Amino acid sequence: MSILVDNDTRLIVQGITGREGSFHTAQMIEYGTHVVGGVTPGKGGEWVHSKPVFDTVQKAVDATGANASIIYVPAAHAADAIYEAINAQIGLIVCITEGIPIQDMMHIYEYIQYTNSRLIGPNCPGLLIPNQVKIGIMPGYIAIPGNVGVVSRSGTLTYEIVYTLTQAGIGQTACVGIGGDPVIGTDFVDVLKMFEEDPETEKVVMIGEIGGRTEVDAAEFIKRSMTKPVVAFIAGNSAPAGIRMGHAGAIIENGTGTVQEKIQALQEAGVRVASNPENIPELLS
Amino acid sequence: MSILVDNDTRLIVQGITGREGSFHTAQMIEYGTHVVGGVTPGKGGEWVHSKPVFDTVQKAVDATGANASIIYVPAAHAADAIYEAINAQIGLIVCITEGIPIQDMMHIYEYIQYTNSRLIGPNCPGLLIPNQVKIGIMPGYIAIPGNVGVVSRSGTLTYEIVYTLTQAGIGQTACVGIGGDPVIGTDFVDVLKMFEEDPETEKVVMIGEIGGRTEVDAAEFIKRSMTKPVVAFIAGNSAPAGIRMGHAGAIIENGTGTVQEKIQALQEAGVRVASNPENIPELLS
Amino acid sequence: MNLHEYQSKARFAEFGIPVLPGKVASTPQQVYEIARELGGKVVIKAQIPTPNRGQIGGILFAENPKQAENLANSLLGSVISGLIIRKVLVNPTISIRQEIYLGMMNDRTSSKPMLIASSEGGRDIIEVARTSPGSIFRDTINPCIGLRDYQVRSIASNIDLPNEYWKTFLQITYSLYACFVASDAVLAEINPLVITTDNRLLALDSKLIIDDNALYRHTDLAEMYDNDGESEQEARARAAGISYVRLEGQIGCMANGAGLAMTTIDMIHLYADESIGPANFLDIGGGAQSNTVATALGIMLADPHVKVVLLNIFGGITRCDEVADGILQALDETKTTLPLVIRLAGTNANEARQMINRAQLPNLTCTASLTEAARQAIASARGIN
Amino acid sequence: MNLHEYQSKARFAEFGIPVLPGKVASTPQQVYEIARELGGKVVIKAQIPTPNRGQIGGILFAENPKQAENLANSLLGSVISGLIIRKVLVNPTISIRQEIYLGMMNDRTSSKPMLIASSEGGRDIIEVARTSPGSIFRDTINPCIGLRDYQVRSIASNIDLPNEYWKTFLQITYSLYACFVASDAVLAEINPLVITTDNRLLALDSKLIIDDNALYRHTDLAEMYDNDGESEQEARARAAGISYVRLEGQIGCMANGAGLAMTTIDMIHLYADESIGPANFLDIGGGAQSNTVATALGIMLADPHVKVVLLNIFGGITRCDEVADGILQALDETKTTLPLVIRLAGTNANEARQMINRAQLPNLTCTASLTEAARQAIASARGIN
Repeated sequence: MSILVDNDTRLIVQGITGREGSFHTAQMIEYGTHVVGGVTPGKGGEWVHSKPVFDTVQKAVDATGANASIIYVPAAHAADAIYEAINAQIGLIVCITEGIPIQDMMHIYEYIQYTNSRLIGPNCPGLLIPNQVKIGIMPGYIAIPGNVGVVSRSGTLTYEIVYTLTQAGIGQTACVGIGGDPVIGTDFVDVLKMFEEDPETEKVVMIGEIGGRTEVDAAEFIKRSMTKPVVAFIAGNSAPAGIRMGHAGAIIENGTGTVQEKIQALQEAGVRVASNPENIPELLS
Repeated sequence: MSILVDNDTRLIVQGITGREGSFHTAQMIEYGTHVVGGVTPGKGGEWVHSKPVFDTVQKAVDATGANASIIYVPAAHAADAIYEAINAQIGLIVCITEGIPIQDMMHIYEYIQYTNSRLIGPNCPGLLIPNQVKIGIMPGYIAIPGNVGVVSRSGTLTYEIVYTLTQAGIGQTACVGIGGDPVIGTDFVDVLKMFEEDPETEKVVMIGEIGGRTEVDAAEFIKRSMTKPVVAFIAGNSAPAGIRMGHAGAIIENGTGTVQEKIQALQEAGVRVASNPENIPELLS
Repeated sequence: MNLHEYQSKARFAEFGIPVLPGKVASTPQQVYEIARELGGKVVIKAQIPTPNRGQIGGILFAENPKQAENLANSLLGSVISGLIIRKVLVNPTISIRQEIYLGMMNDRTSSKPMLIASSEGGRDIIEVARTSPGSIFRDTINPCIGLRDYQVRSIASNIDLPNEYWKTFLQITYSLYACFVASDAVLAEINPLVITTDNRLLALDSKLIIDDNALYRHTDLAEMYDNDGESEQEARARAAGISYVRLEGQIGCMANGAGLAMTTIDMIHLYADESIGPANFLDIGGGAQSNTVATALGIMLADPHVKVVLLNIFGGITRCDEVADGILQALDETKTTLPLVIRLAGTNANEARQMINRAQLPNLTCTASLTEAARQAIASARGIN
Repeated sequence: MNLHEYQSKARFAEFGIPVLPGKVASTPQQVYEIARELGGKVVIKAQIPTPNRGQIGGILFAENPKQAENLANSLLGSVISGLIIRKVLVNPTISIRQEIYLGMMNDRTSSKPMLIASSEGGRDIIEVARTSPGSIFRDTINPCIGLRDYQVRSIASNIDLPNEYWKTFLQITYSLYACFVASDAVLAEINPLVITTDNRLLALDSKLIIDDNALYRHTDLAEMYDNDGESEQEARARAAGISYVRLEGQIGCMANGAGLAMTTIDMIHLYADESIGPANFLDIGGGAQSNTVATALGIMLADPHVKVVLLNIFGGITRCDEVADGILQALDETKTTLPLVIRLAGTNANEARQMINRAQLPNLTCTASLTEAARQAIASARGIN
């Protein structure tokens, strides 16, 4: 079953009793995700949407055999929630939370390298395997099954593009939002590698932004190691230098990270780059 | 060439311009060790015993191709010296320095796990491959080449026992002092594993002490995985509980770590345990 | 969040970095007094977050308190790089032997803090990186271990700092790192760090940018926020948690999510000629309620340059009906007659479109696609121009 | 280095751990005054580093200041567990609902700090570990990351701490960890941490042991060192950097290196009957100079129980000739006639033996092996007995 998840994926929701956690738990269950429980410290013993709530991730893992977690806890506690999931040996951790201080994330980034956990996010919409599994907040109806893998730094722009594909009759193997923060657990190259190895994925759509050099790294990887065609869109073509556009990640730093630089690197790697996201379906054919 | 070192081992001396560093550099060179240079911050450009001195380990590595380091710097700066060696990708780091705070060592212990460096010590006499290489402070003449591997937590007691072997005509493949502190980079099991795999080593002598449970772990390893005969001596049989005997490591904590417990575990693993170190040669035959 | 130089300086001093005994002033009279206290000869530095202030008239030298007062009088209230100068820092003059650059920032490539130093201090480091990249040395800091002595010594050796300054340089670098970490900074910069002719190391300029996401745990720093130079609309946006940046064009743009908001602007640039452009970047964020939408629309409509409004919402966490509710609310309040092009997709988009159609407002157009929305907004703007 | 309870308590309070408002006293009169200040009813606690002070008369309760003074009068100067009581801590009495154990120590197995808690506080944790191990919960702390909330909550949940105390428990545990780290402690212990009948969490006992190796960077803590109960010889040894522990026997033992020193003692136990034993453990350390050797010998000879001296030196960093020099120096000073059995091997052993032979002292015997040396010393001791 596509990348990152399989039929054995058993998900817990950290922050399940919160407003967002509870709402999206219902959405994920409805979509077919195997949610086995949730965690809210001090609320162990309660039930949310017929799923048991535990005080700690370890207790949830012990009781449910969970191997994946999604985090909806507020920014001030999100780093702690990630550590808790890592140390309970959760293999896949998706962190939706926006606004985690960068120093906290740098610590986590360093630490998680030496564990068997993979972090998606933070500040991301999570992932969606059309008609099968949803771990995150992407609206389910925007996607249909197919053979295009989608990976994106953006949130709603991802929905926009996935929906464009769907409306053009182009289905997806998986849609992965890696998050727009300067420090994230999983980057373009990680997901591109998965798509390259995934037998169901035939083509890939990559959605980038101004700031940082992760799209340039992706271009290098594509040039070196990818056999499947990639179509890209990079947002922020007209953003003035140095202006911070909402995302902590979307800053043009020290003259690098411009959209032009990224587009050039991608084109040199053989990637078709769309100037309008609504043109992506054409470029895929 | 035995364990831990080979013909390509190129050693630098951190703290080469100090009293101890300079003295033992001469001794090591005399013994045949391939010393390629030294490091003392701010003294780059000087020469000690015809070896170049550098400001940083990285510069020493760049200039000399060093892949091993021995550290003689004072306790307050030793942790920093270890990090510097690790981050310059030194493969074998031997730290002689005594008195490094345990919290510093716990940080290093955690960090070094995820690198390709091996730390021997701190607070150890280093290692000796008889008639070939000396990285440390063991008096060279106490050892002769042979087929017994010696590993020890102690300092002078190691000399005592190695000398006893030598006087009895029993030579050694390698003598390794792992250090007596509560947190050390390389423990009994690590070295026993090397001796087990080393084709030249036929028998092993292990020298332990009261405190901690590293000898019990060693016993478990020997029982499970060692085919070569092991003879042991454990110092501190008559030490009163709770009394700290010089070493930070030699404390009987919470009722564990007694010599009796260790001897029992070792005997159950088939190890011959000497009550007098001068009897070890008999037990080896 | 950018701190002013005088605020950064105070923070640096707290962490043990040697700084000059200057003071901040907001009136010429204060400048006179401070100059007198400092012995007469002073440097007056405009407190605005712009590099190379020296070259653009933001740093002035006075021989005596009276001259200082006069210079301050011309500086205070004037505009440099589009920023009004409301405060100046008054420092004693010193005699300089060498200028060094010393900075700490978060490096995105390694996801680690990075120590940066150059023997060529006193200029914008981006400029130095362009003109003499070989003078710049960097080392990443493992956040689990922190800065280590050897890293500082290595940098000191690389920038050819004479041996006798290493010890002080070590202390200053540690202080800078401690300040960086304790302040949740994204940048901490001493430029220049000078060697004086009497052989002291001294931070002559101080710059500290704090991670906005971490301000919740630094109330002392958050209180230093100075909305000098912030427009009323920017202040309103900040208070409502809306990302808002003024641009040069006529089309007010609003979207949910930074990527989508940037793309919306990109679409205008893609399909418009040079005479038409976005009037702003505006991201209402995820899960915005109707009142946030109303506030956002109000902010845009208050901008007299805005001739057309383009709303691009893709519902996810954000519900389109909430957005429609906010739009109608704002239109009801402002009674605007400007053309509004609305593109709604995703969660509850149908309900939203029905609400808007029901309101029967002649200046509202709903479109299905982003391309169509952008083209429609451009056409409207062109019609008005 | 062990801190006294009152010192640990002050340190805990600095880090925000809630403690009782008691004070330390060294005279009954002071106890009276403190008891009056505290309202009359008090607990008097002997300041000695012994577990279970309550069971062995080290903690006494007084109904009023006069009784407190009388109890203090009997306690101060008395001996418990071989330790003279020179100070007492006077605390107000409180009403307790539950006693918890909370500790932080360095775990050798994981090489990490370990958080330990038990619902059964107030007793020696080693005893609790024996009698109800199921009540004890542990978690190791990654030193690169530090203590995390979830670890504390997990422990709180495991020891069945009611929910309403979690927040305070979290704060206290963080304070304890911060104190542990900032103090370079090897143990930081609150036993008991109590829940009072008026629903507060309060540290009733405080214990802090500092890593001797780290004292160089904690001059404030090093200054707290109290040599109460330390003998003159122990103080001399400490000052000279010599490890010295008094034991019960007659054979003064000295060696270089802890392992060798322990082995020397072990040899005496191995070959002697119960009537003969080592008088001390003494390690002169590595690379000792002659004056250290002389001091060490002087310390041993000052002990009237010592009838024979056994020196076992294996030269490595330590040079045997330096040792011989120190021996001759000490013998010259003390003019002792006690039998000395000397075993020298390793670096410069020949030179050393020549020096000793040249001195022609009748009470000195040199032996080649450790076994021989031990047997010789035992024989001498038996002859004297």
